[in-house]
Amino acid sequence: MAFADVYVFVLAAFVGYQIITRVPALLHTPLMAATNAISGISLVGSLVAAGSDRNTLSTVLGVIAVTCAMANVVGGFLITDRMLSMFRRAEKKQN
Amino acid sequence: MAFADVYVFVLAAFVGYQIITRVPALLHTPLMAATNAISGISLVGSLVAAGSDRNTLSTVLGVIAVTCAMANVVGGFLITDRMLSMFRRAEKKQN
Amino acid sequence: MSREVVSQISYLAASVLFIFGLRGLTKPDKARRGMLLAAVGMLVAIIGTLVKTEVVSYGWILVGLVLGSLIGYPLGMWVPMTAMPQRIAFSHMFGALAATLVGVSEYFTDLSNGETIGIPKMSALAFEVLFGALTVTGSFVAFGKLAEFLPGRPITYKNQNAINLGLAAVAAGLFAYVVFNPEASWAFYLMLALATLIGLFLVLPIGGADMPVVISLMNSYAGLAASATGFAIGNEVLIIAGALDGASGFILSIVMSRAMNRSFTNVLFGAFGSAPTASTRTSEGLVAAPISAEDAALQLAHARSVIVVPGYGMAVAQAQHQIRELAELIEKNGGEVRYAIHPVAGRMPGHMNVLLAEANVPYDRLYEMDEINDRFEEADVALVIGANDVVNPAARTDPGSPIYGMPILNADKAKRVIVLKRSMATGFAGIENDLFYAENSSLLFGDAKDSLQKLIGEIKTA
Amino acid sequence: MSREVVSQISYLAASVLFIFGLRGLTKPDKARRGMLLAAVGMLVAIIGTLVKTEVVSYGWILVGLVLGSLIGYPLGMWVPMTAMPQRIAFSHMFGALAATLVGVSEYFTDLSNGETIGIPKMSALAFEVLFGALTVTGSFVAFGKLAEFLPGRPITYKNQNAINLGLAAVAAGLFAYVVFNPEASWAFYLMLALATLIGLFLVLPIGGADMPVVISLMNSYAGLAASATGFAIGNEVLIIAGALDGASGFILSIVMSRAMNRSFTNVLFGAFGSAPTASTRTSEGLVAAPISAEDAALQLAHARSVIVVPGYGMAVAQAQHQIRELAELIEKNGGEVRYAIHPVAGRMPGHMNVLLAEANVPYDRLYEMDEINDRFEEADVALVIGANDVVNPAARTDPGSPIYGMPILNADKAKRVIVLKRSMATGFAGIENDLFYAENSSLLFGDAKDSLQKLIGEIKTA
Ligand SMILES: NC(=O)c1ccc[n+]([C@@H]2O[C@H](COP(=O)([O-])OP(=O)(O)OC[C@H]3O[C@@H](n4cnc5c(N)ncnc54)[C@H](OP(=O)(O)O)[C@@H]3O)[C@@H](O)[C@H]2O)c1
Ligand SMILES: NC(=O)c1ccc[n+]([C@@H]2O[C@H](COP(=O)([O-])OP(=O)(O)OC[C@H]3O[C@@H](n4cnc5c(N)ncnc54)[C@H](OP(=O)(O)O)[C@@H]3O)[C@@H](O)[C@H]2O)c1
Repeated sequence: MAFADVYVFVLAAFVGYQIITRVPALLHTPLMAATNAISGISLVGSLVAAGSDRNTLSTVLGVIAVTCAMANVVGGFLITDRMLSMFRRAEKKQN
Repeated sequence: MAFADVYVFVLAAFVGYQIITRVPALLHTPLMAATNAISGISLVGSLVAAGSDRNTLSTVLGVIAVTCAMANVVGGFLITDRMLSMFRRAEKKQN
Repeated sequence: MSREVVSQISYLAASVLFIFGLRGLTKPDKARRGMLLAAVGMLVAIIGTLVKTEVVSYGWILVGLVLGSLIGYPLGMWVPMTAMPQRIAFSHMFGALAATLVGVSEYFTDLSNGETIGIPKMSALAFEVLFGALTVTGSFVAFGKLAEFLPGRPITYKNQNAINLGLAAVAAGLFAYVVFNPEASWAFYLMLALATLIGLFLVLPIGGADMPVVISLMNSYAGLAASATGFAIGNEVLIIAGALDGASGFILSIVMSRAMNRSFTNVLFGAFGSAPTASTRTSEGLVAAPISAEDAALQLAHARSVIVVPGYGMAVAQAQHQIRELAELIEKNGGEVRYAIHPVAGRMPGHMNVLLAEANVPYDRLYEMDEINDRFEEADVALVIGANDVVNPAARTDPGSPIYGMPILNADKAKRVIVLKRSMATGFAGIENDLFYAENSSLLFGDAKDSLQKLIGEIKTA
Repeated sequence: MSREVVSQISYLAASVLFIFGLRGLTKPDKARRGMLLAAVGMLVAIIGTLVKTEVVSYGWILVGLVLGSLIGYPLGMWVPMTAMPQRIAFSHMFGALAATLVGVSEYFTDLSNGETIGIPKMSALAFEVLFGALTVTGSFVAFGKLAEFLPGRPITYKNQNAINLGLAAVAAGLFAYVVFNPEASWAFYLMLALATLIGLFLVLPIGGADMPVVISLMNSYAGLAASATGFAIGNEVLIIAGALDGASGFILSIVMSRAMNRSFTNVLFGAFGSAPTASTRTSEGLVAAPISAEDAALQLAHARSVIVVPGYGMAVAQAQHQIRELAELIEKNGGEVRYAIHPVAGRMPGHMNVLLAEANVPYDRLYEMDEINDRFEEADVALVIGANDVVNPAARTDPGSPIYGMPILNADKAKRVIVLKRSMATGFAGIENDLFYAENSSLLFGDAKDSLQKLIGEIKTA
């Protein structure tokens, strides 16, 4: 574990704080769905566990983890987009 | 050189961008002085160069670098504070 | 370029894309494009992982990816908007489970390879598994309460606090032990088991209505677990994504707790479980004025300026489409309709916004509390639809009220107030609402959807 | 805890303190406390370095620290506010020199120890020295022009662009060569020498008035050089501080170029040196109405609402104190005085704000362009003090003007406009200003400080 990773965490937390505090209340539900989708990034760990033929336990746990993470990725991005596509401005008279 | 340092740079640039774009025009001159002062952080390199008895050239260059960086630190923080101390609200009637 | 370099660059790209993606959410018209960027980032990261030299067999990976997509698709496309709270709780369970399993696999592999695990890595692994497992069961309970297959009421038992504290202390002890004795796998797995129990016991005593705060906290815990995974396996994109998720969950729970008038520490330490306190005032002697749909329709038809205040009842009744229809009728009559959205109206941050967006209400008609609170005075009618606590003037006037000090929508300042609800029942906070007895307000009883349909019918036939 | 761990923790703390410090600058009332945090961060980082095991002799270090403090103190306490632009250019020189020397020392030491320098480290070192050296001489020229010991006019010579491009190409070639052949010290030092020349040749052809943009760019280059140092010696606090400085310089140069109507690429590639284009319109046939101090004083004394528009001339005349005095007199007579600050009024971002703050004008009387532009119509008098380009209506009305499209202060919309300047000379952009010939405006000729003193005298004796 490199000490530089501590910096990465601290700086990422700053970036996160600054961005999230500026997300309007309007989009708080999509935000929750979006972070759900992004949490699927644990794929980078689970793919390795599932595919590196270390031992049976690792493969089994890895495949379950891949499944869970991928479900979050697919489901999360789809539902976020579905939600966001509903938000629209009143440009012209609605019908 | 750790690859994690690339992340550190990218994230720090993000943090910097987000903070600096929110500094009001009112404080742009103090901001310039402040970054001047902070640039004195090159002390962390020059102190090592000056004090680790590697070779004469390193020591000489190091001492010059320490001098320059320290001048920025002392001068920069002092002038920033001097400037900032002049900015004040109109709380009560001025005299 | 070596495979490892490709993978490293892909992770860097993914991190940047995630950040830009979330930044998109700061502007409604850039949000979709932003999430597209984030999705591309995810794809890049997946590809960057698959090319790694360690990854040697793709069969099982494919199984997992396909299975995950099959589960994810309905979770994305079929779940109705009204089921969002439970949907999100469910996903946190998945995310935390993935992080936990990766941690176990990493630990088990290192141990069976006879590697010595250093203190930093072991701390990260233990943290990951502890928070991951706790979040799995905690989110499961939250999901169950929200989906109503577990009882929503707080499930309490004797010595609850003592038991929880004891469990936490033992888990902390095991954590410390295993960090310094990584080969003690019994401690590791026992800690894991305790963490699942802690997750259960932490959330079971909390009422169903408090689940949104729980969900946000779980979001933040799941993020921290992901970051810990990143530390353990030395992967920066995991650290960054975890930190972003952690920040999001943390900030949302703060926003909610502030707007709900709960203290910050209250949220931080998960001690938000106490059942809402009973009302301080009673409605004795006060009489609420009912109104007929006909009269209400008359007032709305002639109003020049209407402010709609939606609340949890709108979600229960699924009345958002009828609201839009009614608004269009009022607009056709020359009136102006705006929507006042309280930050904690409903049961989830942004709940009302999503439902109204679903019903095609343009988001520039939705006003945040601070933007619209001064406009109620000029409004002819404030139409309160299934909202209660968020318009309770006791928050302004009654220092004895549990919600005193909570910022509320000033619906009571409007010239006339029409409230749509089914009964005189209280809202989430369980306290009486003087607004219903005010001189300028009248109640249209019934399910919000039904009442709105009646109003629409009246105005149309008028 | 080992010395290295102490040092690492101190660096982490310093990084966080720097970030919080700069965040303080987003709010005027938190700025001082923020800079205090940053200063503490610096102290922590210095101590964290001094405890490192590599640091074995403190004698020379002490010499450097004391000498630096002795130089820094007057730079901090004695330099007048009006000399800020040259003061800042001077400091960039110091900062870049420090970074460059550290790079050389590191390179020389590695080489003489017979270590092989890897490609990543060598790239960082080369980058550091290249940008550092360029910034040293570039800042020196900027300093000289601003302090007026070098001629402010653009110094041009034949084939200037070809020579610069040639130099840059050779330097780039050397860069590439030395990265792959780190032992080729001749290439390293030749590149260093060329970089100093490039710095000179880049800035000499630029007019003195354009120096602020140069300074900001140099700020950003110095930051990048510092980051490169951090990469070379594996120090994250350097990387972070460098990135923060780099972002600041970069953003300020963009802000300036936008407000000056220059293109972004123009700034990025340093090609902003061309002398201002000549005026497109002439003042032939137009007559400006002069006004006596007596009449102007009369108007000001009876004005209910005055907007002061300060410009570069205020800085030249050092008239800020007199402005405050006059404003107080007007306020005593019952009038209201506000200040309209254009983003590029003066010669440095925030120039006017600092000078007015120095004269004790409260900052909540200072309004940014967007805040006050709609208020000019209601103002009885717009008092333009040594400003020219920033109130030139041609930016709105004359598509042929070089400043067309630049956002300006709408001083011309005020009921009366009084302009204080010495002559009919043009401002920085070198173009005529129709405002001076407008019906509602009149000119009070003379040095701004003198004119203001006369106005003050008139109002006092009236
Ligand atoms: N948004 C969040 O993130 C969040 C999270 C946790 C807690 N909370 C809390 O939830 C509350 C939200 O306030 P709120 O004003 O939106 O809701 P509320 O105070 O919970 O009141 C909802 C009202 O809707 C009525 N209702 C229920 N079903 C209905 C239906 N089918 N038709 C018509 N009316 C119906 C209920 O009265 P009847 O039963 O008489 O119909 C009730 O009074 C706040 O106390 C907040 O602190 C919010
Ligand atoms: N702020 C920045 O960051 C920055 C950076 C680079 C460039 N610039 C440029 O600088 C310009 C700034 O505009 P500006 O309106 O502030 O200034 P300006 O357009 O340069 O005009 C200054 C005016 O002040 C008058 N003046 C000079 N000395 C005076 C004295 N002692 N007493 C009275 N009047 C005096 C001059 O006229 P007389 O000679 O007739 O007195 C001149 O017309 C813009 O074009 C901007 O793009 C700004």
